[in-house]
Amino acid sequence: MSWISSNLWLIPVLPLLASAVLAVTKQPHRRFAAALAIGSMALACLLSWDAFLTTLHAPAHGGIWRDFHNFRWFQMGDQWLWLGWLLDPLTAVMLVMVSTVGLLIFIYSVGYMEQDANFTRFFCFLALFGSAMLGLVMANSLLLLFICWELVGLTSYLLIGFWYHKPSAAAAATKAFITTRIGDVCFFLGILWLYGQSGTLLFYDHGRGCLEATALTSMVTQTTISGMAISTAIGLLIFCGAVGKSGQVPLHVWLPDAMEGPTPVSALIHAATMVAAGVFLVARVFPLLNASSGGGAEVSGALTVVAWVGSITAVFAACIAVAQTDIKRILAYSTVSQLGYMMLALGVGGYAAGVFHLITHAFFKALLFLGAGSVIHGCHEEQDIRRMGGLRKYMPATFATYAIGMMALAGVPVFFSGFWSKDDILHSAFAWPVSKGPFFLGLIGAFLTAFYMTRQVCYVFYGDYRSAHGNKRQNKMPHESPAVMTTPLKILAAGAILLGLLGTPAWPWFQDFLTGQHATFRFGQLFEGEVLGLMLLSTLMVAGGIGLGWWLYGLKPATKAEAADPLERVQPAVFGLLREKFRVDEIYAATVIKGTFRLGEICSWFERTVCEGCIRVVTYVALGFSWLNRFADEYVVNLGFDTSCRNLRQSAGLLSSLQDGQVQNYLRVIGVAMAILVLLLVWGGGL
Amino acid sequence: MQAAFFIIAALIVIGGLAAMLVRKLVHAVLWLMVTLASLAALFLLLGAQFVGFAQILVYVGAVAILIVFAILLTRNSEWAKAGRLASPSWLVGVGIAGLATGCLIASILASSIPPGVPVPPAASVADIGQKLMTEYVLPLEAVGLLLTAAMIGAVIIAMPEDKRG
Amino acid sequence: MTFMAMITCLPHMLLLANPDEWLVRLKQTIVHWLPGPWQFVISSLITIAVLIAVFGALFAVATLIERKGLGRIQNRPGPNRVGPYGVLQPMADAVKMLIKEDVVPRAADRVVHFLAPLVLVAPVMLAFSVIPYGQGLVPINLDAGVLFFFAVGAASELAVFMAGWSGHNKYSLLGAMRAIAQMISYEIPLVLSTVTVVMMVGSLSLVQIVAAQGGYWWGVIPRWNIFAPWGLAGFVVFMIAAIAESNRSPFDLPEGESEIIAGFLTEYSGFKYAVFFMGEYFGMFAISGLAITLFLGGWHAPLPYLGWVPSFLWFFGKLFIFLFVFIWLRGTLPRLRMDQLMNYAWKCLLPLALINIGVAVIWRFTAGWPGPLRWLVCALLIVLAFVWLEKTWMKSRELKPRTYHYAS
Amino acid sequence: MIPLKAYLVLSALLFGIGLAGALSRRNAIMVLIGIELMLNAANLNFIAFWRFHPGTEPLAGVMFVLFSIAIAAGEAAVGLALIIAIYRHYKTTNLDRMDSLKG
Repeated sequence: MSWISSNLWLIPVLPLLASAVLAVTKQPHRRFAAALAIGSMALACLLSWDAFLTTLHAPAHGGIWRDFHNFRWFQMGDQWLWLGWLLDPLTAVMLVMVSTVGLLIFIYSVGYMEQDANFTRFFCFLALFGSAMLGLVMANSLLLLFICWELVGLTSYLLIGFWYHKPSAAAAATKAFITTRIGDVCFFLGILWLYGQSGTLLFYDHGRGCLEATALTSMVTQTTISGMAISTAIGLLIFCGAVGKSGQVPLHVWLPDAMEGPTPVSALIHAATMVAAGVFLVARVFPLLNASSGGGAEVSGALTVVAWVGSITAVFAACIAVAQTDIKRILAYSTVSQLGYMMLALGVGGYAAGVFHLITHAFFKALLFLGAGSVIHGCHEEQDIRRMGGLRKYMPATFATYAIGMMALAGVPVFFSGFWSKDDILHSAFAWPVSKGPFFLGLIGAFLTAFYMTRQVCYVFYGDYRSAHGNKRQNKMPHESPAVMTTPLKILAAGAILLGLLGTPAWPWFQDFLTGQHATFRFGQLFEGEVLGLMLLSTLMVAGGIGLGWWLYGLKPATKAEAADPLERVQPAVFGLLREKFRVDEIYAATVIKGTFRLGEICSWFERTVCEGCIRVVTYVALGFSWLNRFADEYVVNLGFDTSCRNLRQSAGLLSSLQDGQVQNYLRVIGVAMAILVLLLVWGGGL
Repeated sequence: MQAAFFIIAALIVIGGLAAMLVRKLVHAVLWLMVTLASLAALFLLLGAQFVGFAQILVYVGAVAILIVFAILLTRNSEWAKAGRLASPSWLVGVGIAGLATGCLIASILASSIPPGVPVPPAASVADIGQKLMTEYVLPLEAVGLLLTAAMIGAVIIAMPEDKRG
Repeated sequence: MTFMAMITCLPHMLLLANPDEWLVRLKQTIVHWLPGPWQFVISSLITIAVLIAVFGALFAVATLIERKGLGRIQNRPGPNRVGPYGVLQPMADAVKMLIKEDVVPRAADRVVHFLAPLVLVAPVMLAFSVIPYGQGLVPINLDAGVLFFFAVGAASELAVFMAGWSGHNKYSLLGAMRAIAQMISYEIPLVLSTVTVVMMVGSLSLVQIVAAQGGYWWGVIPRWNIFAPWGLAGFVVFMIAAIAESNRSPFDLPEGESEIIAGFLTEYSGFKYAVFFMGEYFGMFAISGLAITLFLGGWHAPLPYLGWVPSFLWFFGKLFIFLFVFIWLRGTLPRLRMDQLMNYAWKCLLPLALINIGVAVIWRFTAGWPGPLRWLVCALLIVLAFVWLEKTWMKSRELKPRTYHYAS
Repeated sequence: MIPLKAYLVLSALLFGIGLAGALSRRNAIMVLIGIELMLNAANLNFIAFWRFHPGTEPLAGVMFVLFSIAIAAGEAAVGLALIIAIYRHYKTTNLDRMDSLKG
């Protein structure tokens, strides 16, 4: 029982307080706002590291170390609703990741949002997001998690629509909110069902929690429709929430549009932390999903679904990313694809691999987004990669860090964290007993990732600056961003490289930390089983992707912004389909949205004819009554009333002479009354 | 004990009478303070230490100063030199007061209250604090609210009208 | 116990027992000889006599120190004619005051004019009766000592009013009104900063408040209230309010010689003036004594191995330091303007005192935290809240450069 | 030992004095002073009864007086503010000249 684990609540509360103060701060207090938000986040970060170190030094005797504090929130009937917080390795690494990446992005935002009029509001929202996200990862109650879950959804909505005067931003915000809501409804149903089944929403509660053996066995043994175990059904419902939040197919459509928000927001919320919340959720309720009647040997139905959804998303989004031209959209589809990877990892049982990829991805994707932000900033708010080019010369620091991020994402072997985590996932997928499908999909995804990242880097950083050719009049050359923006880039780049060393097959420290084992360094592990073979295979895919990309885009960089893409020349139809994102939005517009509108029209018709008709009848009846009423009032009541009033006024005139305005006369009356009262009491037999 | 009671009682009555009879308002306030301070002494004599101190703190420290300020702010009332001291029908007022007091005293003397226990109930400050925070917490909050309202009300009433906005 | 036994016992009682309590024991010994019914009366009289003697002497010493100290600060010798180095100056002053003519203006209200100095001095002397001067050296151990102190202190406002009003002089009245407004305004932060201590100790008894400050943290830092963040802030508020309450510089507007020719003291001379003077000094001693009791550990020694020094010496030592600070402030700080004075009390001290109470509550509820962290968090809370508040408030009333209409 | 009745008679006398003043003085401030006297007479009653017949609730009398003192202070503040406001308007504190509700 350490100090930090009993005061873990401080971590989300500090940014929450900052946000509350900022909410009532007037706009011009820029430095104050930034200092408060960053200060609170820095404190939260310190505390998070403290929590992490505490977890690190925790006594690991058998199984995962957990420390949780539950408290009662409110009473419903005779039941108390409990909330609580939890400190375990998963929480600890997530806390550290969220607060560290968050802190860096907060600092970066100072530079990026410098010119914005609503600076204070921005930091208020950011701090609120930080608070909710930190609360989410340390929740020991599915309810608290859901509250924070909705709060991050809210801040995501607010921040995507931060520039609400842009119609596209407002539309994107609404889209994000509504799309994720579809998943959240299922999530909430899952929560209710879980509460109904187990009577608690606490994850761990000395054996009584819903993720502990007692509740799980009872849920596994009962079945619902078509023989599905209740735990599987609940798990799938909860997974729906994760699908919405993490932008998995088919609810991925909101995430690329969410890039309308400011770039730090894209980096923080829509790349590193919030979208990973879905993955975190799946990791958190992993015991529930994993529960199957056959014990550990049998693969549960829920996880199979997770694996397939993840692997399809990974390839699907990567395909789309190949044909995009907006720098941030490419990264957004890449995020969707990588989140698919994480889901895939969790689905095939590679719990630790999935979380490891989550952490490394958070770092290098935040790095890429911030780098993209720096590029956009440097190119005067230009987002189309066809109008960039040659930025290597103008923005050396950004280029270097961006290249590191790109190589980490692509999975360039040995030195970059993405390689190790992706390899770990492929390894888990290979070992999955059900099917090899996800494994091959993962390999294709790896190839595509390497390809589109190479394409993007070639477009942005190689060749000549194309915007200057297109527009001579505005001949502004790109420039490097200020230090407040590049410093976080450098720190993140270091993270993107170094983090990989924590989870190599030779020294799987991270994976063992999460699963509560003691890691040992053994170089020989690299050569055991199919480890080396898989590594070689994935290296081959990556090399293929990068090589193809370089061959297509790097050797002969495009010289004009309007020039057609090399792929487009080869296969215009396929490329067009990819550029149109497989027309998912259009399909949705034609089916779901149109259907909703139809339903709305039917409801409206019903309302207008049937309901309104009833109301109108009632109105006429009421009108008739009131007319009667008025008649009676005027001719029956008023006449009599007037007469009595006149009489009353006359008598009141007489009485009013008693009210002469002399206060002391009133007092005297009171005095006499008191004397009489006392007399009555004494001689009336009162005493 | 007895001597103390009689001295204090005499001070109270003399102070009260003088407060009501003197011509100068400021002197009336000073006499009032004599009465109230003696009353505080009587409270101490009766074992109600906390009440006695509170009485001095509130009346001598606050109410007296308030009245004095009010007197000085209504300058021409300070010296009641012109005109009569009492209202024209003062005899009626005194008569009524005498009647009321007579009734009270008569009823007190005629009543059959048991003479009472000599041992005073202990009222340590800690007890009072304990009770104020537990049993009497609602009245305490109400009084706090009332005093706040009274303060704001007094400020607004006494503020010159052109400043009230 | 026979007389002889008493005599033989005496040295033992005085010296060998706890040296701290030999004064108490001496009094007990003296009183013990008396017949029963008189014991209480004589015991009280002895206490009163000692109090008057000690504080009277202290008054004389304080005037001398003040005059010498001010002289030192202003680079002049100060009194140096009466006695060696002028040490007999207080005697000379006393004689001068006593034989001066006692002037009473014709229009004055003679009775009130006469009563005012007495009403000022008597309550202050009452206030002396609840302060613990040393271990066991408290004249009356009242349950509600703090309340008693403030209750009797309240009477001084009435005295000031009486003095100002009775002279029938507009400067007197103006000075009195100023003084009363000032005293009322500063009494609020004074009491609020005391409330934090009362809250934390959980008692209104000054003896218990001192007892609660015994002991040492890590064996070195005494457990005085001033070493807690709320105590430090409370002490600052208390001291500022106390200086204002005793009408000392830089809050000495009510007696401003240059503006309202000494305010409510204008119409006083001779012995009455001396009594007023004494009353103000006594007030200063009393409020310093309260500050020492509340925040500076009363008679506790500052370091553990200094415990053998009789406790009342510590108390008076601290009192002398306070005296010095009072004189030092008078010698260095200029007088405030009336509006500044009021703003300072209501917009600066009062919020600080309120914030301080809030932080004291936080301190109370974070008892389980590691000490330095708890200290830092609470101190930061006070400072940040206060700085933020003042910055927001004071922004609109920044002083503009002064313009002179008739001088270039 | 002083009997309870002595305190009650003293309180009644004080009450009577206050009442007489409140009923017959012309000055509004004097009326207020009279009312203060009456209030204090009531307080004395509370304390006397508390001392002699504590009853089941040992501190009720003291509490009553504490609250009564607090309320009396509030009453004095509001009353005096009213008097000052009226004075500003009528230029008098004589009660017999304040006899209309309209300003």
